[in-house]
Amino acid sequence: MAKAIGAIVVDVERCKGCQVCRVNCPTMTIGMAEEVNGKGYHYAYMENPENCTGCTNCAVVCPDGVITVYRVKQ
Amino acid sequence: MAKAIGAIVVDVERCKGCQVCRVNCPTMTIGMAEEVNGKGYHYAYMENPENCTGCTNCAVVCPDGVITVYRVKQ
Amino acid sequence: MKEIALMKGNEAVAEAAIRAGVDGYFGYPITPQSEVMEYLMLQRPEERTGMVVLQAESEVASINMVYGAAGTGKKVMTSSSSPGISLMQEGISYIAGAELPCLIVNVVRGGPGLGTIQPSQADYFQSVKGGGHGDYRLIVLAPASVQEMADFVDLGFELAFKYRNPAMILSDGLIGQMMEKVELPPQKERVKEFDQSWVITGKTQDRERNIITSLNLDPDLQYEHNLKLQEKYKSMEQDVMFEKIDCDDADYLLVAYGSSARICQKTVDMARSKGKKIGLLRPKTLDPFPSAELAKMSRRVKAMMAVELSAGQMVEDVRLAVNGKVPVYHYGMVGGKIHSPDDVLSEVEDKFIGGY
Amino acid sequence: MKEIALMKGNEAVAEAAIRAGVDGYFGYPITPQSEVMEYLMLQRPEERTGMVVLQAESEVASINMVYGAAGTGKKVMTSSSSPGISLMQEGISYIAGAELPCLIVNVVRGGPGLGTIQPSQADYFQSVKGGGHGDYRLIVLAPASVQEMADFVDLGFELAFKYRNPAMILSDGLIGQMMEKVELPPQKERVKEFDQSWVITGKTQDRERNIITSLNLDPDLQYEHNLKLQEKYKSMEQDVMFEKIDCDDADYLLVAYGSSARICQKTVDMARSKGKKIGLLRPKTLDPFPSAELAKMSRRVKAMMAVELSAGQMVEDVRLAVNGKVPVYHYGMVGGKIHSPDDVLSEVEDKFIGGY
Amino acid sequence: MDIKQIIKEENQVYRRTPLMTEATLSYCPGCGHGTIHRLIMEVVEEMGIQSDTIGIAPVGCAVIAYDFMDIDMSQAAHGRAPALATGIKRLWPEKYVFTYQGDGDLAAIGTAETIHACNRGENIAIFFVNNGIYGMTGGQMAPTTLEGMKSSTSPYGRNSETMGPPYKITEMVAQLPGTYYVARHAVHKPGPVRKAKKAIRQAFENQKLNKGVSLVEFVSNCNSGWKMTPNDSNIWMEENMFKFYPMGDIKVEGKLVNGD
Amino acid sequence: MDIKQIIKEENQVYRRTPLMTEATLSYCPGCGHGTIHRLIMEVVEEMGIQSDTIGIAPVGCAVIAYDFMDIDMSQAAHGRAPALATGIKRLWPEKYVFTYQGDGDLAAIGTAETIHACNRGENIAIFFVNNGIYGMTGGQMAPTTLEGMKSSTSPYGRNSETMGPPYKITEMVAQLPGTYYVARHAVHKPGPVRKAKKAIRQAFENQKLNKGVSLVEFVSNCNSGWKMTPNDSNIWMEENMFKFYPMGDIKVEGKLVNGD
Amino acid sequence: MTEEIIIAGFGGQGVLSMGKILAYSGIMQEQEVSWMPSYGPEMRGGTANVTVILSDDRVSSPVLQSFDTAILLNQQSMDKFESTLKPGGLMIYDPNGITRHPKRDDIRIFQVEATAEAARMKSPITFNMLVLGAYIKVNPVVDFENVILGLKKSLPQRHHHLIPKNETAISRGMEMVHEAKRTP
Amino acid sequence: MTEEIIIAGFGGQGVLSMGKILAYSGIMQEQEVSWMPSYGPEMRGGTANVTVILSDDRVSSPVLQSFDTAILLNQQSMDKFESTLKPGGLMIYDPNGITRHPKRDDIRIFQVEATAEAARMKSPITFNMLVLGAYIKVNPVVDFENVILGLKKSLPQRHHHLIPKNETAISRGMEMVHEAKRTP
Ligand SMILES: Cc1ncc(C[n+]2csc(CCOP(=O)(O)OP(=O)(O)O)c2C)c(N)n1
Ligand SMILES: Cc1ncc(C[n+]2csc(CCOP(=O)(O)OP(=O)(O)O)c2C)c(N)n1
Ligand code: SF4
Ligand code: SF4
Ligand code: SF4
Ligand code: SF4
Repeated sequence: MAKAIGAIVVDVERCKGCQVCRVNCPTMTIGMAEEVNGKGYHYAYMENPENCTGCTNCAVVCPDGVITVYRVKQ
Repeated sequence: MAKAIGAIVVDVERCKGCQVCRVNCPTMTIGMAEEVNGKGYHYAYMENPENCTGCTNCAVVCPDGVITVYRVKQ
Repeated sequence: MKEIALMKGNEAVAEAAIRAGVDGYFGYPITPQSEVMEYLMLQRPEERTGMVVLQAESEVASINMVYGAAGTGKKVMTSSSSPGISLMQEGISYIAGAELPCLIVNVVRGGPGLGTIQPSQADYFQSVKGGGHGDYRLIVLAPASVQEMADFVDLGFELAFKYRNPAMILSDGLIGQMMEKVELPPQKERVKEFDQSWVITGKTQDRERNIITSLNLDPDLQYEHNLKLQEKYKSMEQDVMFEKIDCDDADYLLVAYGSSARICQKTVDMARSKGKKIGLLRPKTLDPFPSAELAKMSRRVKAMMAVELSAGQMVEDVRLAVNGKVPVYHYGMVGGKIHSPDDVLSEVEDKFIGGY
Repeated sequence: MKEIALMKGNEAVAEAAIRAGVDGYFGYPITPQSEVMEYLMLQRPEERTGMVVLQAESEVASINMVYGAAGTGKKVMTSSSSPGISLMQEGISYIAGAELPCLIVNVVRGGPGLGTIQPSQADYFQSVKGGGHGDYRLIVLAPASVQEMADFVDLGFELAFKYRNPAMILSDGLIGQMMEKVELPPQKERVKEFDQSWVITGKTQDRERNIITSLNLDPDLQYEHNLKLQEKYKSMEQDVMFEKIDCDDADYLLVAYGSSARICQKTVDMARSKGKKIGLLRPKTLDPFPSAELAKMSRRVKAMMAVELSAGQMVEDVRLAVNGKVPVYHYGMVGGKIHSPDDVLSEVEDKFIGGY
Repeated sequence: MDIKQIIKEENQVYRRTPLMTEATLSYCPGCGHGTIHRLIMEVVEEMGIQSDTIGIAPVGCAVIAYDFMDIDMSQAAHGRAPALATGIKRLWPEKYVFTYQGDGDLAAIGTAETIHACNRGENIAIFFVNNGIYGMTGGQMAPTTLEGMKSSTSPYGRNSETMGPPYKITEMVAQLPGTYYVARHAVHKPGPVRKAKKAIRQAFENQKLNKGVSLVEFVSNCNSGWKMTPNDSNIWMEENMFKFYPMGDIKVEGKLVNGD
Repeated sequence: MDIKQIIKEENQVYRRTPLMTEATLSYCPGCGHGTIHRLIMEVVEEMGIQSDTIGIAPVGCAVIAYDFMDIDMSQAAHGRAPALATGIKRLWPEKYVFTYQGDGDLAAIGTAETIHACNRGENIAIFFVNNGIYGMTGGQMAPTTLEGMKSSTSPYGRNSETMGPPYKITEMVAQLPGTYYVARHAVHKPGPVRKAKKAIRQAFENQKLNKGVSLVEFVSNCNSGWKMTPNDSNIWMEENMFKFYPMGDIKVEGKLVNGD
Repeated sequence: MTEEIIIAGFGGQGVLSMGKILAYSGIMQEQEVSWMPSYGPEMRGGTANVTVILSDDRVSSPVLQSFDTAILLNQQSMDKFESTLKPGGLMIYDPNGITRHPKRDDIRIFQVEATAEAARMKSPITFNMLVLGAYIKVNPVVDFENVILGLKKSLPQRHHHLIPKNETAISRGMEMVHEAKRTP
Repeated sequence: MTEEIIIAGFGGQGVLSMGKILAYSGIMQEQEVSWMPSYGPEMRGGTANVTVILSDDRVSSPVLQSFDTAILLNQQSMDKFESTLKPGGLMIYDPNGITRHPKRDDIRIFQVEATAEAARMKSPITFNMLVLGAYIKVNPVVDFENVILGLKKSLPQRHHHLIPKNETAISRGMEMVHEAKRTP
């Protein structure tokens, strides 16, 4: 099991649940929440946080720019 | 001296004296009249009628389509 | 048997066009009227009647496609909304100048500029005073229901051909987007015979060539041409159309067309139920305008109020008709907002107060 | 020292533009106003003042170049003639909606359509009632001499910036093509400082970003915006301008602008020399229109006559101003023909006959 | 031989086609517009299609082409001839429809209509007279004006830096799948005239195939705008215009002609 | 490692550029418009040119782009953005000026303005979002709609015979001497996004050289118009749109890139 | 008889088509009808509403400021339209997602738990039919049979297989609707 | 003093520039002036005319129906404008190419053989200056010196070397002009 060196923060209220980040995450970190946000969207979240490498792929493809990415330098 | 086998008729009143026919006649048949027509143009005429071969070159380039060409079949 | 449907105004225009035997529609998408072309495309009109429907590259192109095609004597039309209609002004002036029949549908939205897509009646001036250059006039029809959206297609063509003049249906987003019950007209055949006195379908031996043009380099000819146009415009007055609602005993008169007329109709009901003698005159033709009728009414009523979704456009024609005989007020909303029957009622009570 | 020149009206516009410190001219050739751009190009304005002059691919492009450039706070203008101005109607509506200052010169020719290139005043409605869509208004100036063609350039920009509204010089082929003595204004510096409250010159740290738009998807905002526009238009009335010639003791009044006013001036002289008390009111601004002054005059004169090179357009505004107080006649020529002072005189004698 | 014996009905080898009307052409002396008009009418005559031909006159010097061609015609708004032609041809697919347009008309204000009619592959003929200038309005710069060439709006010569370089719209539309035949010709000399006529014929014949637009460009003179005598303008044209606008077929039977 | 230890200011490797405003984007979920907006703003941020940048918003879904980009902007009339940009850039040659346009805007109604701005070589950047449809007005056919593709005005699929084939305006303007840089990109995956951003940067950098138009086309999705989920639309796009609109540089430093 | 109805909710809830079925039902019983939607891009992901009028006489204004019935399907709609009901008017709403319940005591208020029921039925698309059923139960302006006829008319042929399902949902809605308990 | 003049002839005869020089001459002596040409494509190879007004007061209408002076340089102009002269007015014309001479007896009529003289001088471009000379001789509304000043003003710098030649032509025209013999 991978050791997380990255993490994302999703601006939940701005997420539109389009899932573009999810399919573009190379480590399958992202899942969609069961619950909906204020606009009725199932928002993205780190389903498998341990996988995240902080590669920023999800953030750069997010059309709404709602993902912030962190990575620890090793 | 050439023997005329062709001839042209210029519709004098419609001729605009542009001289395009004159320079395109391969046999230098055409000259421009001293006199002017009703619109004030020095019209084209057969200056050297004996040269005309009836090749129609003058007529096809005349922008105002004022030349009729005749040629005797030999 | 009557054919009844529930349709949007825009769809009614499209269905009526097919049934009127229209030969060609050329248009470009714009809200709130894109349903016209969408409905047509869905109907495969080339199979239903052989009608041609083409999406042009712009409104400038569509009106000029109409201009070209109208010269052949066929029934052709376009539709658009305010900004698109502005782009057509040069073409419309040409078509009027060349005296060609055609139909232009304007489903007005709020302006100026890109504005809003909500309903408005602020293109009245453009339609009846000539948004294009020169002294021309259109035939302008103002439908107040989905039924009239359908009916005025045929009527528009009839008048357009009668006068060889472009006709316009001046509607708005409200009438275009709402659905109502509509009785559909029967299918007409597309016309196969053309009046060879003016159409360009190819010069045959038995006639002189025909020319469609709005140009006269000789100002004397252009002058004559304009005089002829003015006479024609005058003669169009015989086809003025309007509806009078509760006018017979009215002390006060509302004047409104299209969606505003619908709203005022309710205001009249409300006022009457309060015992106030209000009537409504609804022009169905804005050009020709029912000036004579208004002049007549001005001898009987105490005041008039023009109600329109604009800052005050038709009101000028009401004032010109009345010529100072009675006060003429204006009430209107601007920029895509719509007045409710209650809004109009309180304005009526405010302005016509002296009467009650 | 006064700088005097003999110039065509079109050239005067161009020279005045350079001297007014105009930053950009965008245009497309059309008779009878092509001299404007030709004169500019010949003057190498990029060397004289740094002014940019660009021949666009069409009138649609020119008005939109003006729209873009006007948003930066610079002084920009275009010129054209009737068909070209019709093509600009969408752009003009946008510019008005976005509240941008700019100058549009229309050297009117006879319409409708391609019409003729001879002078006409049949674009009055288009200019003052809005040829484009929506409830907007232009500032419309009507020069009656080559001097005013020059003077109104600067005046037009002054008013355009005062109200952040497009201004139009409504001239015609007669004023554009004739030469007269003109006193040229001194050279103004091109403006280097811009009102950062609205211009788009790049968002700096010390201010919020600026946005130029005519769009409000929210109808409430568009409503507010329109109300604001209407208030602005009302406030423009303070800048109404007109000239009164022989009005003090006049029994009858001619109302005419631009070239028609010049013609009427001679008619007044001719009538006066026959002992007839005719006066002339010449609007210099058509929008705002001198309605208040006409209303005032209507209490004193016996009748009025609007004289214009059209089938009757400005006459409606005269009638609206007078509101039935006195008869208002119309006399005009259509389609590019020009009435002579004698023509007007005989019409005056015919219509005002009761008075003499 | 005596001239009187030559000038006889039976010896006539060339006469103006009766499809040109009696009206005197409004063009300046030596202007190529007249020749192009006549060639089009000769083709219509030879094909016997007068009763099925509809022409569109532009805004430009040829604005009253309908006064000279004895066929049904419509005048168009500036630049919009391809839109008019589209409207007509769509409703009358069996007719021959052509536009006649100048360079200002076709390549400036009418760019969108030209390109989209070509892209849609309207089954029409476009005759495009490129004289490098706006003739009608008094010699202003056109999109096709050569670099350095003087006009009334480029009085010091066209400066490509500020005014853009000349625009070869013909080569551009040839790239579109909707064009079937694209060629460039001239009418200043007998040889070119004869070739130009063949191209016009081709453009009409192609309409029977229903395969898209046929566009023939004519590089022509505008002696008034260029301020030259007709013959000087033709020489200048050969030496300058032809270099930038080379003669010949550009696309034939829907295929681009490569090389030269 | 504990997430809390990762999520710290100093470890931040990606955040939305502050040049994107706080306003929620008006685009549908998964629409590429948002990504393209953000990339443009990232470039403006990185180049530090906010105070010298002027953008033009089109008529189309991006009509209120000015609500999202924290720069001075003007909204344009439909199709006329290149004309507005010309007007601005001519008067402010030292500023960075860009247009943002959809395919209906740029390649239908705006064809003439696009081509002539490109031909004149205006020193501007044009960002062209090709989603094969009119998004804003409800999914009508665009000039770029693929053959057979359904839209609300081609409900049975685009028929090239009657509606014309899809129009590759980008390749066309690349032929004009006035374009300096022309490229086609996409933003549906991280790799393409990074390339697309480089192209945007290039387009801005080029304005320093004063050598003409830089046009970057983005082939993008319109899941609402196409009636697909965002990810399905991206797959459909790769499989269909990219075939007809291939990715990559088309013209670099004023020279056409040949081959593929 | 004239019945003036506003139906409002989220874009995806089938508000417009519910209004359309209602209008068609009116036509089936020879009434005059009008259906006036909110339209435009502000609807994208936002709210949608439609005014439906059923009348025995010609319909005058399609634009209204006050209504006989309000069918409200989210909080925004509740906030916007509660006050527009005429005194004595009828409100029907789905309590799902509603945090601020109606306050007026001069109207009749009914609830239908359509969201929950649609989820239970695993058929989210029948949501609006549940609501429609609730309405025609409380106010039978249109007969059940005419609603079914209206439904048929408004569905394209290829969707006619869905009619039984919708019919069931309408009936279910008629059963479920109940007067709202007043919170004092 | 107000002098209203029509000058008319062929396009190439320098009608417009003659009018312009006249107008400039008026300015040189502090007068108000107007110059109103016919314009447009109908001029191509056709006729041209210009109305010039010189006045001590503001010029009112630039468009006139009758004139104090008519300078007519071809037959068409003669046909068109003879009748527009005010009684007592002045006509100057070049008899070259004129087949129908003026008939009116309530005006003063002068001739100047300018075409012939210009040909003699081998200087066709001075044609209009000969005519101008004739006019200012018969009606000295503008002084000779002011005409020369006007000429300078209206010619671009690069053509100033032509001024002496033009001056000579004006003087020659002044000498040549003579009253027309009436044909009874
Ligand atoms: C909308 C509009 N803009 C401008 C004009 C003026 N105009 C008439 S002809 C013309 C250009 C003619 O040039 P071209 O098309 O090259 O034809 P040519 O005269 O050279 O044969 C222009 C700009 C017009 N009539 N309408
Ligand atoms: C003159 C004019 N015509 C039509 C419209 C309507 N309209 C708005 S956006 C649009 C097309 C949008 O499509 P596109 O440019 O491809 O951008 P997208 O919405 O797909 O991003 C149209 C036709 C308009 N506003 N103005
Ligand atoms: S080419 Fe024709 S018009 Fe020209 S000179 Fe010869 S005959 Fe006359
Ligand atoms: S027919 Fe031939 S030879 Fe005779 S004049 Fe004409 S060009 Fe010359
Ligand atoms: S202006 Fe030029 S194009 Fe026009 S007729 Fe004269 S020479 Fe021909
Ligand atoms: S309609 Fe299409 S282009 Fe517009 S925002 Fe939605 S997905 Fe994007």
